[in-house]
Amino acid sequence: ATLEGDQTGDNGEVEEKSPEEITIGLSISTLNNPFFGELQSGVIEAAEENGSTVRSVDAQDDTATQVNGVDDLIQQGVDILLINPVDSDAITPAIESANSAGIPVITIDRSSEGGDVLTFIASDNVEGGEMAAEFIIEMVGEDARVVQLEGVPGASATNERGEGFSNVADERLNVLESQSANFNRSEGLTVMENIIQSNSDIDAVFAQNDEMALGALEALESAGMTDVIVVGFDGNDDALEEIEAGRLNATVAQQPDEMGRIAVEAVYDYFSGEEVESEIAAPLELITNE
Amino acid sequence: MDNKNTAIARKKEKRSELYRKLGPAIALVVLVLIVTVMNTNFIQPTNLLNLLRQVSINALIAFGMTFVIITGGIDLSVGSTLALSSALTAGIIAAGVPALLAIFIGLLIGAFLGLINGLLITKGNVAPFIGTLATMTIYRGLTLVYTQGNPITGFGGGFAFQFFGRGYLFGIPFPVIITTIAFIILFVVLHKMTFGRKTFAIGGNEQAAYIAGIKSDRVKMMVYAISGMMSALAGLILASRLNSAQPTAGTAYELDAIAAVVIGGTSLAGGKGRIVGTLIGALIIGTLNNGLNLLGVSSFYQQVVRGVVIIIAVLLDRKK
Amino acid sequence: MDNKNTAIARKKEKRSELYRKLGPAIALVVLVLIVTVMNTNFIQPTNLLNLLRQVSINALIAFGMTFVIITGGIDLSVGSTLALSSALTAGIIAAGVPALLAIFIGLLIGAFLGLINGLLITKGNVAPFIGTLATMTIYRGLTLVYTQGNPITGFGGGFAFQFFGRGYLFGIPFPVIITTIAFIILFVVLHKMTFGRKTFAIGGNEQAAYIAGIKSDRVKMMVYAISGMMSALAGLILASRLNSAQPTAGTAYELDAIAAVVIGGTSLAGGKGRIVGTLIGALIIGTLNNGLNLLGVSSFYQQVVRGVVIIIAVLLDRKK
Amino acid sequence: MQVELRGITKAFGANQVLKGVDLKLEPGEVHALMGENGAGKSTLMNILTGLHKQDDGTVYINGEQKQYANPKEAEENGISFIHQEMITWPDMTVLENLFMGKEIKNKIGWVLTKEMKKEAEKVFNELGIDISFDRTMRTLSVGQQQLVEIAKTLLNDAEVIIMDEPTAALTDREIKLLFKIIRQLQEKNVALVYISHRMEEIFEISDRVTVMRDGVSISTKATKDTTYDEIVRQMVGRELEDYYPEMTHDKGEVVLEVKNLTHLPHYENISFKLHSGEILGFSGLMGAGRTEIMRGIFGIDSFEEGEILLEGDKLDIKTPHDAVKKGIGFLTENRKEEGLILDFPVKDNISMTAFEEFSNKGWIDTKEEKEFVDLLVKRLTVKTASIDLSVSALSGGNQQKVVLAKWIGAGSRILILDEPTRGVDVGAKREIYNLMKELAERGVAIIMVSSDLPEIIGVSSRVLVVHEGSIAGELHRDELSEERIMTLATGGE
Ligand SMILES: Nc1ncnc2c1ncn2[C@@H]1O[C@H](COP(=O)(O)OP(=O)(O)OP(=O)(O)O)[C@@H](O)[C@H]1O
Ligand SMILES: Nc1ncnc2c1ncn2[C@@H]1O[C@H](COP(=O)(O)OP(=O)(O)OP(=O)(O)O)[C@@H](O)[C@H]1O
Ligand SMILES: O[C@@H]1[C@H](O)[C@H](O)CO[C@H]1O
Ligand SMILES: [Mg+2]
Ligand SMILES: [Mg+2]
Repeated sequence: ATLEGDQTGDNGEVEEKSPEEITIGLSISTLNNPFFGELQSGVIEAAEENGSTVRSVDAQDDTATQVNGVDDLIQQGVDILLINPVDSDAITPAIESANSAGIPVITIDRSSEGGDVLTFIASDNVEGGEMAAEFIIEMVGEDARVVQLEGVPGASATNERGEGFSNVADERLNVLESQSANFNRSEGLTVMENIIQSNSDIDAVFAQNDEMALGALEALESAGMTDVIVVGFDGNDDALEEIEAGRLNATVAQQPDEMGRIAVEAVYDYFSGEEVESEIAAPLELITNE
Repeated sequence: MDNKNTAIARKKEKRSELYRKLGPAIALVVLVLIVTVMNTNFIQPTNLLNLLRQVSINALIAFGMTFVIITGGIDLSVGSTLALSSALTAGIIAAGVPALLAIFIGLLIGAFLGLINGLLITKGNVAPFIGTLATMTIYRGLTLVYTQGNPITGFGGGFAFQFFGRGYLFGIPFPVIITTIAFIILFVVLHKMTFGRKTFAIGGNEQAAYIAGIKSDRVKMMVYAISGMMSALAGLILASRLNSAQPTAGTAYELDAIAAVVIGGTSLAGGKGRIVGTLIGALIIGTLNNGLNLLGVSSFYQQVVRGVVIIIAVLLDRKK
Repeated sequence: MDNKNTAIARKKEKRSELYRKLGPAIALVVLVLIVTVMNTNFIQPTNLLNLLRQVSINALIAFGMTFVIITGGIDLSVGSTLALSSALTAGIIAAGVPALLAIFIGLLIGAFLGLINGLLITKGNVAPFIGTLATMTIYRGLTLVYTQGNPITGFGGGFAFQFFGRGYLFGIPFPVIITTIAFIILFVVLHKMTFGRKTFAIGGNEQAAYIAGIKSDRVKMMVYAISGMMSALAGLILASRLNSAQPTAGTAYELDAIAAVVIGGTSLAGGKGRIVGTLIGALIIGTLNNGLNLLGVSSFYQQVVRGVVIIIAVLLDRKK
Repeated sequence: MQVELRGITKAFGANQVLKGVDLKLEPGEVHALMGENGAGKSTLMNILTGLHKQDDGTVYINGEQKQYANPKEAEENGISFIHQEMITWPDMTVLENLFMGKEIKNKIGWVLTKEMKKEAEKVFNELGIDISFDRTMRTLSVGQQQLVEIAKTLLNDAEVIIMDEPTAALTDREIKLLFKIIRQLQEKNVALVYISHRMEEIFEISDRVTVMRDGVSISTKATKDTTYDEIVRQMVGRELEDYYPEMTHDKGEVVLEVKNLTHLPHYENISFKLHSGEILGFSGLMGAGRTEIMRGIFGIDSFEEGEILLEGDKLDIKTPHDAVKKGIGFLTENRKEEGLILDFPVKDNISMTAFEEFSNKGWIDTKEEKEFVDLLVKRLTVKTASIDLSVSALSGGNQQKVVLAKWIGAGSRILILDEPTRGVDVGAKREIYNLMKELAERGVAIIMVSSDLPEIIGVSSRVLVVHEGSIAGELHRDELSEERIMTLATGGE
């Protein structure tokens, strides 16, 4: 009787490879969210420019599907795995089985709690939450009345952005309501509509991603509450357009395609025998209409 | 004696019929009272209009689902149909087709997707559950393929398209008006026209209906087409409201729609049902969602409460 | 002529029976051949073991679902039952209960959750679809409440618990061994024991079953309990494999399980079915998922293909 | 075993079905239980066997008060019941059906198939039944299914056997076999309750007759001391003369001509002409293929060869819809599965075929509909408290009238009636014959498929006898006799 991950693969010297020889396995948490679509394009474009092959699987936001998908990639004999975990804890065994198959792993956007990871590339979500809170204070002052729209319950992005936001907001803002709209635009709309019914006096809204922010925007607009400050997270195209148009006030922009590119760079560094840092921060930027 | 007995039986039947009709309505009134007592904001006209607008999406889908369920079928593909038809419509509008024409085409797309379900079920002889389960996956996949997983936004459509989901007429949200019109039309079709009679007959005893000369395949195909069209209509309203067509829109909407139909007293076994009940069912679910938000119940508990209320509503209905 | 006719009818039946039995198996073989031709990695022993391990979760749930569907019911709550029972088990282990005992308790929790479904359906007289739809929401909500929406990790359980989902015995993944054992037991129960007979009898003609002295309520409650227990078993394997109990685990798993059952030739109308078919159905779905990944088909197209294959499999089955 | 029911009363809701019924059953007797549809015969037997519980009254077994909790318990105590609506599992095998709920098993509940087969073999041999145990019930003819049901009771070593219309679906040969078995059982001192609407059987097989009417048992007499007319009078509560109405039998033009219709293996080379105003009987053994022919004509099943002419024009019927449009109506042999929507009101059942009559461009005029249905209900004297009552609440005969009303309402000029009086009581039968007469006189062409020989002879203008899927001969009114028909039906000349 043995456990998967017990037998460790050859952990010797890295066999140097040129980009053309490398097959990258990519496991994305869900392609239904454009954010990750961009992340995937970042990886594919960077890899193709250099002649590498990418095989990608989509976990459709399900942890078990992701583990299966990673197994399938291992079966295909990929040289390296780029994993964007659905969940930081549940990905551990998959990373361990990659470890035992001797395949190096890089995680993107969300970290892994266990297993050996070459490097982790992400924006600092806690910091992003703090940035959003600071921006709101800057715009409407301390003790402003704020509503937070949370992401998918339990997702690390939800927890971390929430954590960062409360770090600042608990002391300096008046948080009226904090409800989940599942990172989803239409739920952002209805949840915001309902919150408006019992809180007509709102100064600002922090949505943990742009999709929800855009939904909330529609709700506020149809209630005639156009002067409420709305801050999103991600910096996706729709959000940037709305900022341009002056409807959305700000977004904490991540650069998913950049994350993808950085990951591919790290792959090449690794296979040419260079040292790879254990964490690489992807740039995070507050974009406003100023 | 025969006459006396049947007269009594008839009275009894009438009474239980009355309960059956009023059961869901009473549940709704009780629910409204409870929520109002706990938060008077609920009963404000603005919230009620808001509530109605929110309900309209589910109500429209559930109206179509009522027809399907009365024939003894089920349509799990409504959410995916909603997504695919609104994505395609957004694409059509972006390609420069005038909004009204595009909306019309969008509804036809929905009806066409429904027709495919109908064909699978009648000509292919596939069980409705499994046939629409398959198309649910297929239509969702096609939506993702078409949109590449990205929402379609800024496709335009001008005032006409924006008004569709976001407009007001005499102070009433336009989606509410659309839902009202759809309700009236479908009510008439189901309860006042021969088509509705045939729908019921098929659900009551398909074999007997067929032998009586009713073209059951044709009626069923129509019924699934109606369901598809209603889903498309809901999808267009949603796209207009969100100002974008979302590839993942409508996920799991089939469950809310089926719940509305069943809470409204329509039997999953077919042959028995009322579209008024479905409207009430949709209002119950909507009130619940809206009310729980208003009362600030955490979203985790909301799910528990929602499930419990569905059970209570159905149990009350059983108690004739 | 009576004899001639019945002889022909009988031959026909035998033949259609054979097709019915072999249909899914043939579909599986064809699928395997196609995938192998396109990517020979597929047929590698390591991949096949990998495939079997992937299939085990869905297969276990689908085994339980087979019983439920044979009685003419359905269990939509399996995914939520999986999540709730594994979260509670993780909690129990974290509280220091030894892993084996905790696993046992976990299975009982699953059975208990299934029993609640059974009670609603028999004593409450709620349609299975709507009853388990409600508990699906309730159990999910309770899971979220219990976990606060966070995955439970690092709960320990030592080697025993880890072995449950990640161990190997004679080179075979332990989940595959569990699934094999569960299959054998349930096969015997369904096809060789009186309990199985009763299960079929209820689905075939419930009124008649009552007259034959079968306590249909009790059998049904047992059947839903089996379904709950199988979901819990799948959940524990999953939790062990993922080294964490996820509050959102198992979402939409009911659909894959139902698809496996129906592809395997069990009728949604009840009274007819085979658990071997379900195993083959689960293998078809698993091969499809694994194969499409191996072939590098984009996930959007995968959904389309999966839906199309379900339809083809069911249509083949219809063609007697 | 001696069974006595005393003062049994039972109401379903407000429907007081039994108001004090007495019945005494002696070992070794065949006791016929007679009464109109809905008289409560089946209900009474369900009370005896524990499916229903009486409101009042007592069951005595061998002189002791006894109340069975459920049918299983009654069966275990030696009382078996062959139900009117057969209790089968169509998708399960003969063996599984035989032993349902009483499988032979070992301690852990493992089913012992070999042992069960051995037991069943014995009973099948005794009955002279030759059906494979592994066939699914669905593939058996109704008669064969009925035999399996009978075999099931013999497995129990029953001391009392209740047969509720056992012959409704049996062939003549099978009926003979059944009677032989009954005699054998009698010799073993088994008591039988025999329920049937076929009067001639009663006189052939029973020792005593009990008649029920209006919820009470009217009389119990030795069969040899009573007469056909007396039983009928007691059942319906008045004198019924002229069992079959006087028919005029005026033939009109040929309306339907069937040429060489073939659908193997069911029927081959079927040709006949149907005239307006005639009642064309179709006789034959059960399973001869008569129903199949009618289904072919009506477009339910397709046929391989042949053609159908309506008033000289070739007809192209692919579905029942086409047939209905051409003025053909089809009352099927199983009204519950194919004729009625049981949960639906009388109104909806009748109006289903005739929407054009009261609708305009798909709009239903409910007032017109009501008038339309009321008229038909009155014309056919359907006994119902209201047209809004669901048909399941009507007696069998009245249900059958609803199906007839449906086809008359559809304006059918050609009516195919398949076993129109199966399971219908004497009184209602007579009313149905009267209706047929009236329709024929108005020029409607009627085909009547029936396995009831006296009825075929009593009503038909002309009879076609079907044997093994072919027409074995045609008999005119004046040549009709049971012997002639049976000779043709069994392949003789
Ligand atoms: N379970 C039930 N619930 C309500 N009413 C019932 C039930 N069973 C029978 N009845 C009613 O009781 C009456 C007697 O029915 P029963 O079946 O005993 O008649 P029957 O004499 O056997 O008639 P038939 O000759 O048509 O078989 C009918 O009016 C019937 O509708
Ligand atoms: N469910 C069935 N499955 C298989 N064979 C059947 C079934 N029903 C009838 N048959 C067969 O089809 C043939 C024709 O039956 P059909 O019902 O047409 O005969 P029929 O002359 O109308 O007799 P009946 O008076 O019983 O209706 C018979 O040989 C019969 O055994
Ligand atoms: O960072 C991403 C994005 O914000 C997305 O919108 C939801 O998932 C998070 O992990
Ligand atoms: Mg009866
Ligand atoms: Mg027949």
